[in-house]
Amino acid sequence: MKVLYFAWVREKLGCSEETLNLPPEVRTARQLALHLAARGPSYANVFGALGNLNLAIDQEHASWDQDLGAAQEVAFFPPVTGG
Amino acid sequence: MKVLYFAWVREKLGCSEETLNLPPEVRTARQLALHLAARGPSYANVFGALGNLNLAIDQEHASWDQDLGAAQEVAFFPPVTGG
Amino acid sequence: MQVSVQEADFDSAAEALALTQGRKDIGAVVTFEGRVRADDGLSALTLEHYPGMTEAEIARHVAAAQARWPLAGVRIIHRIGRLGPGERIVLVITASAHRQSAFEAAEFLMDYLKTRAPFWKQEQYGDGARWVEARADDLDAARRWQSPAKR
Amino acid sequence: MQVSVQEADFDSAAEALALTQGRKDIGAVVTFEGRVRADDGLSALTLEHYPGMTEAEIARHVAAAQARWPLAGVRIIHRIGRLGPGERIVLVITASAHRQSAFEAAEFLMDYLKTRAPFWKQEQYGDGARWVEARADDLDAARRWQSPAKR
Repeated sequence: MKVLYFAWVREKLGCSEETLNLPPEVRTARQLALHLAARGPSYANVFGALGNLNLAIDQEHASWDQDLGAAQEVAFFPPVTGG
Repeated sequence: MKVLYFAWVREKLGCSEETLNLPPEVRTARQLALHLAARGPSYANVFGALGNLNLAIDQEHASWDQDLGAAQEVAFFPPVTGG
Repeated sequence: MQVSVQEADFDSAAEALALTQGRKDIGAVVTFEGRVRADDGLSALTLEHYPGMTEAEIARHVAAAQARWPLAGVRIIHRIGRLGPGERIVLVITASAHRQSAFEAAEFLMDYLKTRAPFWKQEQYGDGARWVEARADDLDAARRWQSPAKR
Repeated sequence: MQVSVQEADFDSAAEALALTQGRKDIGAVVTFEGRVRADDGLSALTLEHYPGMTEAEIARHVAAAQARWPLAGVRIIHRIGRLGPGERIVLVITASAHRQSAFEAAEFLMDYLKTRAPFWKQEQYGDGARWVEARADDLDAARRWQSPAKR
């Protein structure tokens, strides 16, 4: 699965995109965030609290308890500030 | 006093502007309309019913019972349709 | 110059540029252009107005808008005379720091132009002409600004 | 093309012309331009986005606007990259027979661009940079379109 990071999420992780092989018990976006939080201090810093993070599954806004299903691409980012 | 007519009021009267010397008993816009209605058939046709007429006194929207006071200019016209 | 009543066409982009050039406090520019529609085979529209009162009336509405919203600039042009289908009739530009003020002020000004500025439209068709009648929904639109702000 | 995400500046007048040229059923054209304000000594703004999702997300909002209002045309351009004070960020043009539809659709699209389209702004100042935080009043503005129409 491709995982993308934007804005300060990208900056804090020092990474804009990575490809992960997820264990089968990671089924929802929240479980993916928990899985990522365990990868190291910068991940723990970003994914330790999800209150100011948003996400998209296959390029559509999604909620934390949404099933990842056969998603190809998940993105994590702060609330959007365009316009 | 200068009296102005616009749109179909002007067309029906065949006149866009005239100067009138009003008798002293004509004090309000409604009294002016009644006075005008008595001037002939085309005036009676326009000023016989005031429901679809508007007016301005000295270039400000006014109501029929407003006092003419020392007005220099009164205008009669249909509801506006600009924009 | 904020308000013009003229026969000539206008250039909305040039007007917006003149209003905002060099300004770095403007975050939102709303431009409204009204145009002649060829509804029901209309061949032309002739706009008549009340010289003197028109400018004064519009200036009063501009002052009311400026008192109600923090506007960095306002520009209004209203054409008169004979206009064909597709031609521009009216321009309203509002500039402000934030979009809500610019949008609301532009709508307010259009609603008051429609219901208070002394213009009258006559429509020409193949077989004659008729004076346009005032619309109840324009009066409703203007009336909403008299109640307390909605947001 | 209805939606563009690009580094290059845009010409609002040329876009409005392309959208409306030859049309005689359009009575109202609303153009919204968002610009960079030099608040608090801001020296530049850098806009990042999510390629692919941005275009899809905006297209969903355009489709929602077209389902809700009778629109003759919609054009949206959003810039990305580094922009200085006074520069244009975003363009929304809506064209309709009547002004209410054009105004409401333009506001709707701006509210959704602000709160749903995946763009992120970083502000540069003399002494550093900071990511812009989302504003509660933008969320409130977007939320009003979820309740039944007000007028």
